[in-house]
Amino acid sequence: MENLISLWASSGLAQMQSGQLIMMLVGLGLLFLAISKGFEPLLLVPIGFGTILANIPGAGFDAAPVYDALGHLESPGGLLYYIYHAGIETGLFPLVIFMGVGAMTDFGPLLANPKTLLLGAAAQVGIFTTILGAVALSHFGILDFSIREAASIGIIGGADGPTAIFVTSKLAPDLLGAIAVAAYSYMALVPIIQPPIMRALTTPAERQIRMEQLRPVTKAERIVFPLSLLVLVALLLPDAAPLLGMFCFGNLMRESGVVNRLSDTAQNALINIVTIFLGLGVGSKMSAEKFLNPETMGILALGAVAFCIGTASGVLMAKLMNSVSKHKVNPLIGAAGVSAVPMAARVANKVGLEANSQNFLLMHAMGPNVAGVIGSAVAAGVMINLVSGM
Amino acid sequence: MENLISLWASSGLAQMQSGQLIMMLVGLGLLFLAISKGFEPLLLVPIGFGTILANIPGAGFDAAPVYDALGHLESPGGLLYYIYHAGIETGLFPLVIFMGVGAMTDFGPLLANPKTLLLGAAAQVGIFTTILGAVALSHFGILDFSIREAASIGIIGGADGPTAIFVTSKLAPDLLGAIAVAAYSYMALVPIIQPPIMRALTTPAERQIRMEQLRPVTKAERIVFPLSLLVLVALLLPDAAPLLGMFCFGNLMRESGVVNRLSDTAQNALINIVTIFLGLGVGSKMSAEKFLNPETMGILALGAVAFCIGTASGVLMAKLMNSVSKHKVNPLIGAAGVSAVPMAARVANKVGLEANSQNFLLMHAMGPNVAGVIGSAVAAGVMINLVSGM
Amino acid sequence: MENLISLWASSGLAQMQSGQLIMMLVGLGLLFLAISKGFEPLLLVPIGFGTILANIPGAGFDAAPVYDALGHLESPGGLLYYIYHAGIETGLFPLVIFMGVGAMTDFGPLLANPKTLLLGAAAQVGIFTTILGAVALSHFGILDFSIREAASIGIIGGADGPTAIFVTSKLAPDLLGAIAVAAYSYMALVPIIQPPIMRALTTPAERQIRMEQLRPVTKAERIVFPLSLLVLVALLLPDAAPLLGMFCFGNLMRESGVVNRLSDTAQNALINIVTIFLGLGVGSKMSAEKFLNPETMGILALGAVAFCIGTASGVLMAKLMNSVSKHKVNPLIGAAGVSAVPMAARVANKVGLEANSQNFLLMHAMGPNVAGVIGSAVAAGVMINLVSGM
Amino acid sequence: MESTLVSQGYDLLLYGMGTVFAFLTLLVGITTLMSVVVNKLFVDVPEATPSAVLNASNGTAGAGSTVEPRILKVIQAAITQHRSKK
Amino acid sequence: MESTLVSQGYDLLLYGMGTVFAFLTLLVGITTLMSVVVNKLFVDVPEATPSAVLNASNGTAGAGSTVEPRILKVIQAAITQHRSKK
Amino acid sequence: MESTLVSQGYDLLLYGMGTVFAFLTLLVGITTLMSVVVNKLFVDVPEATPSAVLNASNGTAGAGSTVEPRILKVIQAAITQHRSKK
Ligand code: NA
Ligand code: NA
Ligand code: NA
Repeated sequence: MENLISLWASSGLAQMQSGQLIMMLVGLGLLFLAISKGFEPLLLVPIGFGTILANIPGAGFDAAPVYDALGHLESPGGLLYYIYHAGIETGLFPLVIFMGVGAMTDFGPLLANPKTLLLGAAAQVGIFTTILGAVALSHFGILDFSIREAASIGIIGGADGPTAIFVTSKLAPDLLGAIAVAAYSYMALVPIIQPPIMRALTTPAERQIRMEQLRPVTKAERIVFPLSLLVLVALLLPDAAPLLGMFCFGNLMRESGVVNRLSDTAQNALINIVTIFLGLGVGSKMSAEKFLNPETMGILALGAVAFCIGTASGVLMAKLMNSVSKHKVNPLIGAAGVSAVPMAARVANKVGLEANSQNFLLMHAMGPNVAGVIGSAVAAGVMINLVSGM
Repeated sequence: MENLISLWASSGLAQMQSGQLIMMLVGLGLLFLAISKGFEPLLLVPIGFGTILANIPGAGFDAAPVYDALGHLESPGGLLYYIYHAGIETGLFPLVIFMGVGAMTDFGPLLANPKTLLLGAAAQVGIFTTILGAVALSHFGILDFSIREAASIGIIGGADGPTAIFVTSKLAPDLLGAIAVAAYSYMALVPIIQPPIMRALTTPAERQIRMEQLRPVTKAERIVFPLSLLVLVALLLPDAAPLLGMFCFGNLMRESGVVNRLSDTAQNALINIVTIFLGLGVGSKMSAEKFLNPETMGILALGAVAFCIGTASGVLMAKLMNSVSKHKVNPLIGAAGVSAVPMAARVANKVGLEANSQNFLLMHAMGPNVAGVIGSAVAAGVMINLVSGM
Repeated sequence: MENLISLWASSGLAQMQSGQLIMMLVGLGLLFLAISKGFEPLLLVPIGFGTILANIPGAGFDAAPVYDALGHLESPGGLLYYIYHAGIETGLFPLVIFMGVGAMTDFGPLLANPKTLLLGAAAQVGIFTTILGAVALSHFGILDFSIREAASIGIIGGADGPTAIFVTSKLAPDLLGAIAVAAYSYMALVPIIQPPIMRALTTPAERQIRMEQLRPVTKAERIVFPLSLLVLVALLLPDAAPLLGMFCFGNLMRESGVVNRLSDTAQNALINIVTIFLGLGVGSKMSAEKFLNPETMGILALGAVAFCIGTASGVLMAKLMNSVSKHKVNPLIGAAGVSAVPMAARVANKVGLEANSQNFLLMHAMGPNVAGVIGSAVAAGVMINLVSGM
Repeated sequence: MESTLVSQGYDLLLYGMGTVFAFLTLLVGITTLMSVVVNKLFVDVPEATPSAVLNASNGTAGAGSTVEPRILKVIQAAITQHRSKK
Repeated sequence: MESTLVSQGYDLLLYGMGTVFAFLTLLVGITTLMSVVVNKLFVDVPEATPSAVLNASNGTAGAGSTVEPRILKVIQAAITQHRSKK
Repeated sequence: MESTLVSQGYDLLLYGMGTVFAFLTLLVGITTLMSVVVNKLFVDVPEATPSAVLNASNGTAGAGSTVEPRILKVIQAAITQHRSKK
């Protein structure tokens, strides 16, 4: 009978708190978005599942290990505890993912037209104006964000998952769940968020601008570029070196052509393994007390604003460039500067085709698209440096 | 000369104890069974090799690292030490393997005929009667098992390697070597152990029962099933959530169809890496003092009993179901309820074909076969909960 | 304004020390050798890149984590810190690589002609005479090496990267960068270093010696060989057991034919992942104070000497064997005894073809080539044992 | 305490087996219900079960199944090209 | 300290956006210069950009690109052999 | 203690090289013996050595060797089918 009571007392139903139940529904909701709506499933499936696991009362996925006085293990920790502390708190998982992303990235279009880097810079305006928004909400007492939290919210506008997770795990780990969910959800919503803004800020004539075909890029340029970027980062912005260093490392493995074994593994087995665990680990931060509060609503709202401003400033920057240069760019590709690789570039292509069914912008949009990755990694470095000193 | 003495003194021959020598022969024996007889080689090759490595006198595979007073590493630990403490003591390796097994599992036949879940439940009788046997041996002073040890021995009857390792590493880590070896050996012996029991408990007419063709199962059912199972576990049996949660996660990655990259990695690179290390780590527990004792003989004997009882109760449950339902099942598929996927299902098919060469039972036996995995994970959860409170 | 100062103060340019700048150039030089000259790129690309990363001032790749008094993480460590301490200091990475190398090694040619093992033994003379050289430099006050450092320098002559890293991480971790760079560079220079020595020590008639075709080797021999080697190591030389044990384990997985999944993963995903991290981790030891000193010059010079002596003693041993045996071996294959698999075997083949365009030595040279791997692992075990007791 | 040990064993048998049966019986019901509900909500093309299961029972299927369609396409192209050259 | 918070926000906007623009503008210059210098130093066959980019935009390209050349070679051999048998 | 250092070096040379030679000479004997015994016990089809070695000398052989037999089989089937259609 005691055993029956023990079994019942340890059952989920007996221990379930309403917050946990709601968070499990949130997890199911994320899985629905990922599987049924195709929202960035590679991350949202593990995050959603991790959310459910972390909120099962009594399952101990998030439990810390217990040691006795002599340092022997009395009871082991939970899976999500180990994943979070080994891979996310240390920053290792986002860095390994960045290496893999570097190994998948083709800088060819960027090298053929380097001035599109400026579009990737402009789109980061979204990050910083969003910080101002978060600070303002705090100033007027509507919500309560510290400057570290505001900076982490802003990075959602970088439209780059690993960067957002890296920054947030350093500046505001309690917000990790909300910020990761916002970042990946809005990246998935790029085809819905961006087109109206792009159309509103451009004339049909601008949308029909044809760009000259990209020049071919040599192998030597492709090899020297990640090294040049690395040296520039090392000299000027060491705070961005972890992210951009690993990114350049991955890209050098790809382009050097002499370590294809390693490049293939970085792009496949390794990034897949880390993605599974990163997603589960983020899920472990999706607890009711950290997610079910007005601040999360604020984060979601501010994240949407960040994407909109980033898109707009990319487009406007392209128009500004056209006003001073004789080599015209189609302003639609400015929207790809938010990154969200390769979704935003595809959106630019699609909106371009609507205006003129012969105007293929995909290759041209890949330049600002990858520039946006560099831009947000630079922004991340600056913010970590400045905020840590504030 | 001193050096010559030092070299001789550090040689294996000078330090070898008889127990270590015997354990190295045990390791060679496991390798022989794995390579020459095909006994579950994926696990028994690493376990056998790990057994030899762990018993090389003076090689330090099992040595703990030594730190000085300031916390600096003075001498690093051995490979098997790190593997055991990082992956097995924490439970991480069995959970990652369960994720991979989930990604390899097809619940289609189970979904087409859900009542075969009951066969997977019945076969777990083997687990619990074996516990009773171990307790009885202890009661009569023949061997000496605590209740934690008895529960770990019982789980051999679950016919599921990672589950057995997970439970034993929590309840009775000293028995890990013997129990893992017994579990995998008997899984390999299923084609020898099961058929006589199956024939003894069924009539030729029963063995010839033809089952209706399985209905096709939709993709939506396949996706919703792991989530339903997860929710049920979360509500009722959180102690089974680590194992079943990771199992359902792997299966959802498989069936969702949107994260094939991750599912492929979980089924291949990741599970293979972890399998190598899990096997070596289990081998590190195969020391003479823990393996060469009468208890090991008892464990091997009780494990065989567990398999036999499990097989018998699966078959008898099928006959019971036939006596109350008009949809007859072939009682041979009840034997597949012990799990040992997919070996036990193939055995059911083979014995079925002996009775009637046109009666293909493989698909029908896959239902109880995967149900047995769920059944033993549930049993594992209950036991960990109850035994921890005893 | 303060922020501007903070940004400038934290920039690489403001913090850069001349040593770091030079080390970054060293890193770029290694990348140039690896990518443009094809010097062992699988290791030198990660080592070169790791060198640059470790020397970026202010980037913290090498920073230790900081914990507060309660043991909570205040600031996480850098990527290279974690890699070095988890994988290199513990010896885990070289061991996992050795397992993968074992899974890629074909002992067939060695089994067909076991006496070529003696060539692999002779070539290790290079290791031990180099130790004497290092000790002599120290004795005459030219450079300053302890016996532990001298032993680590000698192992460069083993022409086997993971063995060199394993020994050095145990005996002289501060020299790890210089020794790893020397080992891999000279392995890449084998086609330049070896041929003149080979030609100088042989007559044209000797270089034209035709060897009898190798007998076919059975599967059973291939399976039993790694086990025999393991048992011999266990009985006689447990200090060599970590390296040779993992090597034999990999080879057994390959040859047993029953665990192809595991063997494939050990040869591909797993060894690639570990190679990336091993290289980066070695790079973390490439700091100015440890690399930019006269000792490094000494290490590079002694390493070259070690390769030369190893090559010569392999060739001379072959000539000695010819003087006592009626089965003649072509003395060129003695040079392959240094290991540097498979480069040295190809060099032997090439020099042989120069002497006689019909004399294919590749298969014959593979025997001493893999024997050299065993030889240097044995030498590593002896040295670790003897030096630790000195 | 041997009697306690035996009674602990009986307790495990009783509550353990009870839970296993209760849980899996409940799962039979939930699964049946789930299938009905899901198949009403989503009208969906059923997959061919047998080949999928054969796949699952074969440990190395993962790699194979990703490679083969690509290979088949390449071969198709090669044959078409070959035929057109004649 | 709310005013401080707001001023911190402005500082981030100012210095952050300034650094991002300064860095990427500099990178435009460096990249352009690099391309000129590198292409003078190495005379090199340019690669076809479009297919490479398509590859990059496709997550699973990695595996594919390593397998295909080998497959094509095998097929080529098979066809040659087949033709020679006729 | 420099003299000690030199003598340590000599000791390493002597005992080290001695052990290496002793161990590998013993291994020559053991291997030869093993081959004789094993080949008496198991009568076994020998494998073609050369191709296996070529494989080993090529770093990326692992993947290749698992893919090629499957590819060859598919191609064989494709060619047979193609031929039968004519
Ligand atoms: Na961005
Ligand atoms: Na079971
Ligand atoms: Na060697």
